[in-house]
Amino acid sequence: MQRIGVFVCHCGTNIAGTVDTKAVAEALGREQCVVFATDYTYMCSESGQNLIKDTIKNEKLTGVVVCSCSPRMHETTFRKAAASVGLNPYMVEIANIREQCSWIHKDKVEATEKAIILGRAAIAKVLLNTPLTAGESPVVKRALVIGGGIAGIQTALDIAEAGFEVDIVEKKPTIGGKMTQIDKTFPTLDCAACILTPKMVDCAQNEKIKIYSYSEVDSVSGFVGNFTVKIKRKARFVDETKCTGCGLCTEKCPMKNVPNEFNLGMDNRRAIYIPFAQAVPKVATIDPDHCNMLKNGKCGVCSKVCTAGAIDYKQTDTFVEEKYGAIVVATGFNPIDVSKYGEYAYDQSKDVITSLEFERLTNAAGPTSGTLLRPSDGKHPHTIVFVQCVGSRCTPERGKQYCSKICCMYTAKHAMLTREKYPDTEVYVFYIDVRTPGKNFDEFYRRAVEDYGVHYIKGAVGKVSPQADGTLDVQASDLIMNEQLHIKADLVVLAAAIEPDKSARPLATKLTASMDTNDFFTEAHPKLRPVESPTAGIFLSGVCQGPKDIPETVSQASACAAKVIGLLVKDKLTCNPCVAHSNEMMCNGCSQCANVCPYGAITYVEKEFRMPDRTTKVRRVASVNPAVCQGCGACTVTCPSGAMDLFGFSNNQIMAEVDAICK
Amino acid sequence: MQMSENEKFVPTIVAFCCNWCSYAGADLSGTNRLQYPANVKIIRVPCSCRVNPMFILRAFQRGADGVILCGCHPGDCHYTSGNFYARRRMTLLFSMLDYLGIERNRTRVEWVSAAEGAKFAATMNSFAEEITKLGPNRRLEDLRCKK
Amino acid sequence: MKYIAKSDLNLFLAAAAKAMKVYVPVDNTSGKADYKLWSEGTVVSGALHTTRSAKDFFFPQTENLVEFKIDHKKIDIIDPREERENFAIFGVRACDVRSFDILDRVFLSEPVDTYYKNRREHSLIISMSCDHPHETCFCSAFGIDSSEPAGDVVFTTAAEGYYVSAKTEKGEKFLADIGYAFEEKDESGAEEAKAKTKEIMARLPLAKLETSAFGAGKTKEFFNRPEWSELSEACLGCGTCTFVCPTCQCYDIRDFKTNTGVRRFRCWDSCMYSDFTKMAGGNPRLTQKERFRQRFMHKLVYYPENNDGIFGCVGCGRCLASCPIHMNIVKVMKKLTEESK
Amino acid sequence: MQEITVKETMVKRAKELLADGTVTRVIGWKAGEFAYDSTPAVFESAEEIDKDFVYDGFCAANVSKYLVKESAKEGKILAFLKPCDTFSLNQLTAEHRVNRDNIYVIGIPCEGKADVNKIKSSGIDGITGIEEDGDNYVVKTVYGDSTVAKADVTADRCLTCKSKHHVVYDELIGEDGEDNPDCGRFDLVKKLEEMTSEERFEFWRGELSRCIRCNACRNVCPACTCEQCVFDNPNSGVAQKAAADSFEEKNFHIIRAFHVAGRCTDCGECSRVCPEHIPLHLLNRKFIKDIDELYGDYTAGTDTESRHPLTSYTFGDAEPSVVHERGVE
Repeated sequence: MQRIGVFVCHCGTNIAGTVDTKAVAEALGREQCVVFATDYTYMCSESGQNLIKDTIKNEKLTGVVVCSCSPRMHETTFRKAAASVGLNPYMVEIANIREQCSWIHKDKVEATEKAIILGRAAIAKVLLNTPLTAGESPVVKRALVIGGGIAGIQTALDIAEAGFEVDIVEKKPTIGGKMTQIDKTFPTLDCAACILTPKMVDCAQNEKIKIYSYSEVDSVSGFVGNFTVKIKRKARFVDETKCTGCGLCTEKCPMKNVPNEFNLGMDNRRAIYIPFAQAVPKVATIDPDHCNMLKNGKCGVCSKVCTAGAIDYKQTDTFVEEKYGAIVVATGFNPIDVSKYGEYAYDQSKDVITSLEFERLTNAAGPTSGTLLRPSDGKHPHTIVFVQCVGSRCTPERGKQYCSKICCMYTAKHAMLTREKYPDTEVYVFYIDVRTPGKNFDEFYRRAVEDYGVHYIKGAVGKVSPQADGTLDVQASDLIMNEQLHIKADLVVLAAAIEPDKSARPLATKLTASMDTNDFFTEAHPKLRPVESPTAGIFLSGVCQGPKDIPETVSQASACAAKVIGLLVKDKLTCNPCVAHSNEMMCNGCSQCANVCPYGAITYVEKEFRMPDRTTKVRRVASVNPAVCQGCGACTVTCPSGAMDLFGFSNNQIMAEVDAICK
Repeated sequence: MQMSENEKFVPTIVAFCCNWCSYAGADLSGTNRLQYPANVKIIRVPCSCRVNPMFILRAFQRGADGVILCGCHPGDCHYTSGNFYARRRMTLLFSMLDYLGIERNRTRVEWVSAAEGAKFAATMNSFAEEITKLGPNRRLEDLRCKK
Repeated sequence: MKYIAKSDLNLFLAAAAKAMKVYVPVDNTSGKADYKLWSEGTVVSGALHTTRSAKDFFFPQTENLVEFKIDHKKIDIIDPREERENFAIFGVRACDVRSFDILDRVFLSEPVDTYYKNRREHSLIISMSCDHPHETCFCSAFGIDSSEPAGDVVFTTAAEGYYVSAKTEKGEKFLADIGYAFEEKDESGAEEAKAKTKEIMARLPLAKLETSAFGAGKTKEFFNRPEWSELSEACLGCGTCTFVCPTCQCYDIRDFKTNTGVRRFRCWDSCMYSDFTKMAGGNPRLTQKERFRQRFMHKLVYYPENNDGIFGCVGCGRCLASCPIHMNIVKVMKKLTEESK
Repeated sequence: MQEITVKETMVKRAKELLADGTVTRVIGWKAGEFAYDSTPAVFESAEEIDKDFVYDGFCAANVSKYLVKESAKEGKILAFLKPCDTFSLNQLTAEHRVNRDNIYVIGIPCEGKADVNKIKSSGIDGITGIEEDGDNYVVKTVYGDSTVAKADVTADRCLTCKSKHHVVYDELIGEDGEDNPDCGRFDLVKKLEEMTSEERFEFWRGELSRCIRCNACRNVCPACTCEQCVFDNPNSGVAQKAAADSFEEKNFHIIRAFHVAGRCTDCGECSRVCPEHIPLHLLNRKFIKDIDELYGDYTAGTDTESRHPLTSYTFGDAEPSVVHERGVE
């Protein structure tokens, strides 16, 4: 037989003003299993809590109901009080007779009546409560950062700074990401490499940070605080530990005509290469698709010239398995493929390029060593047309529905820099809107227009047609002048929309992290938890969560690091005990619950059961990982057999409340 | 259902509220002293997706005249997708009740955020009014549960 | 002999209805018949059977036994029984009339089931002979003559009307009380009708169904027969056969929590249900085979064993017509006696 | 005489597959007493097959549900599945309720099954035998013979058959059929939707009040394969053995339908087996119709991968208020 104690709070006059608390205590005192009921001015006060504690001890209470303010206010307070005298905190229930009774009703009779009913409901529920103990799981004090762009780098550095081990997994031979390919950064126009490469070097030198370049995440298991990740280290046929990065091999390699991805194929590299001068790690990599030695066993020049003896044609993919407490996703973005937009003639003319290609054309390390020359004939372009929103802000059929956010600003940058270096060049920018929210952004754009005389034209480019004389006829409409334009351009630059890296979707599946329809990772809460994935222990850094410019990316990267550090400093994680659990005897193993679980907390096991007739039967049953489950209850309703139930909000508890209320 | 002394019909109304948005919204309408009828009683659930159709039928069986489910606005669910599932389940359930000839207005779903205290009170007022108009639940009652 | 034209039937029922409530079979929307309270304008169904047998009148599917009123910590016990007034059931077929005897032997033997007794004593059975039996009928196998049903008052069906006779004092009194002016006709017509029915009965496909192999004392012989597995393999474990059966008498007792206390009621149970014999210590009948066997062993062996050799089946054929997978007592009997033939 | 030849092929293949050891058992139908009352049965030898195996216009039972039990046993079982049965099997496979590897499926053609109740309600009874004669059945009875057109006695569920296409099989007998989008299976649902709320209430009260809670509808349903049904589980809070109140009649059928919503393949077994002839499939079809209209056409069992509509969502789903806005009050 249970022994319930009921405590009715006056909250000064907040409750007592409209609710006859004495009457409530008396009425509830007559309920079954209630052995003690009283009212008091302030339940949450020191003495109020003592009253509860003493009664629990003296009356040997098995459950407590506090009729007071919202549980969102003092549930924890009263639970702590109960726990302090040895009553399981989850044997305490709150009846909200302030926010949801005394404060919203004027008639005292009515309000008192309602308070009694709310109290009954709480009693009915507490009678079905079961003592719950929050589970604990250890935290591996090591983080994994997937993606070595500026986002990943910043997050890794901040975590390492706090004294935790961090590993970076980067699928390219070097870290650095997109920012390495950018020439200058808006709105300050300082050189990207100059601000990025020091950070890359820091990563390499920080003994807390381990870089797995030219590697990919193969599989992920485990849960928050306790992930096991298998990392695939692709064979680069060069021993990282021996290679000094002298670069001799990359000069001697006879395979000269391999398109150089770093310069977006606008020049060539060798079959063995170091992506760029400041690469980290500065180690050569052999491109197996082009290396004659690997393809037909002929050549071997690089190994002959390598004094360090780092070349190893026999090298194969290897796998390392590491344990991590937290995983950061920083997979970044790519410009979309613009060749699908035939009207811009990207495939027809070398002089129609993307903005990223433009960056390379203006970069000292680029194919033209920084002088802006037309890819087709190497001449200086005198008229350049920039086209905005190529694939952004489109219908789903045509492209991306979202705004890529960075294009307006980098285009202003391109236009400005062009006019500065080559004043004799006419620059046109076709835009839908110019979006410049951000510190010093609009000023920057205004300078482009006012000081540098860039022609901003609100309108869309209808067609780009390559002409016999090598120029491009740009047909466009000026929406403000309301006229059709024909511009004889030498170069057309397309501000291609950006999209999440293709590796993100399969990665999300491995992490059981949710994604939106655009393949951007969804955050745990759009406003309040923007750098965490709903899947506990998975954090989001940079553009993988949504379009961002560099400053935003860096700030999010640091915010993300802060969250990771907050997790890693803990030795143990106490899990919310109000989680789902499945009754294996009733489970059908139908997988419906796993389908609706947003956290991937439900897995299935083939389990042997001893049947009543002494035979054994192997059945597929669901098992919930309490460390991952967040207790939403979606699974409990999806389960047709009712095998799935939720601690703290069980079917029977909720129905008991319903009964008590409808009585 | 209960009849007050002058035999004016006072419906019994059960409101299931998700802990993160609607229950907080209800608290806020309390903090702002926004009135709504005392015959509306709230049951706190972690998420709108925790509400099983059986709970709603149970409420009617036990004497409720109207049942309303409140959750976070679509897209704002604390658990990211819970209210999306709740939305489909309730749509189908309500449609079925209607199909069986049970007054469709006895059931409702509203999305109320933690900031919408006013909306919560307004919703409860309009719902209570609606149910009072409809009168006692006769078509989904269980005579054994009548006084 | 008393005679009434089919066209006058409603006049008789009207007269009867003055004396007591009269229940008659009435066609429902699904083309089947149920018993309904007769009132002016009610059309009596021509169907051979009602889907649910007449046992409902004495042993309803659910029935309140006692109620506990709980007021906070105070509990009152309330007996829901009220004295029942007399009522008549019209058009009961010979098989169903026999089923009442079978139920009586269970419910009226000590300790007497007062709920059942109460209803039984207030009832008047107006039976009706069959003139158009179905292929599923096999009452004759259990020595029932569908042309001569038992009952308080018997309606013998002829082409144009019914020959009416009272079989019991209760019946005599009833006919006298309602004072309906029947026509007078000589027996011959009745005898003709009976003969005709007997002749059809003999031609029914199940007329020759053999029961001699079964009965008291046959437990050992049949209990462990291998055929049970094959017979029961398709059984869905639903309760259809038991619930349409006029002689099945098993029930469960359950509590229902009302808003004011607890209502203890009984409701039909089925030995085909997996939880039928579930006890604290487990369940002795673990597979459908055992449950299935139980049902037929009860009808064909156990019941006769405890009731002077009378079988627990009346051959009404309801289960043959309604089993979802068409497994039934006839198939069971034939299978179990196949070899011995 | 198409059915006969089909039956012969079935018998032939069954024996061959037993002989070459592909399967150890065969599930099909076994002849009954009156030509219309065949029973699902498992055959283990050619002899048993010769003795009792039958396939005709009255073999209506959907045997897919038996495969839950049968496919868990040692050795492979041969299952003869009608088009509608294949949907059920797929759904069971999707939910891991059957072991597909233990099942050899032969898809068999179905021209629509006869409903003996239709024959009987046409005044014919005392049936001693039924013979096929082209488009007719010749019914022999103790009261003389009579002829009925097959079309007139085809089961209602077959008159609105959604598909004669087999969605899963290892081999087929005869030509595979096609989906029939214009089967008009929602016509009755529409009719009910067009009634007033009161009319609908009266209609369903009339139907559901006849329910005797025999659980035939649940136990025959290939989607109802729960280890323990909530209505049988004393701890579920909703357990009940009989409808002790009109509420429980509705409650049972609403929950039964809801639990299979999105998973019901519309095989129509529930209505076929109801001893009270309650049109239970109209409840399931209401859910199917709503799902099709609100979330896009979806037929459970079409494949074994896709998530059913109640375990998925889109941001722009209809709000529950659509229920209040549409139809007549």
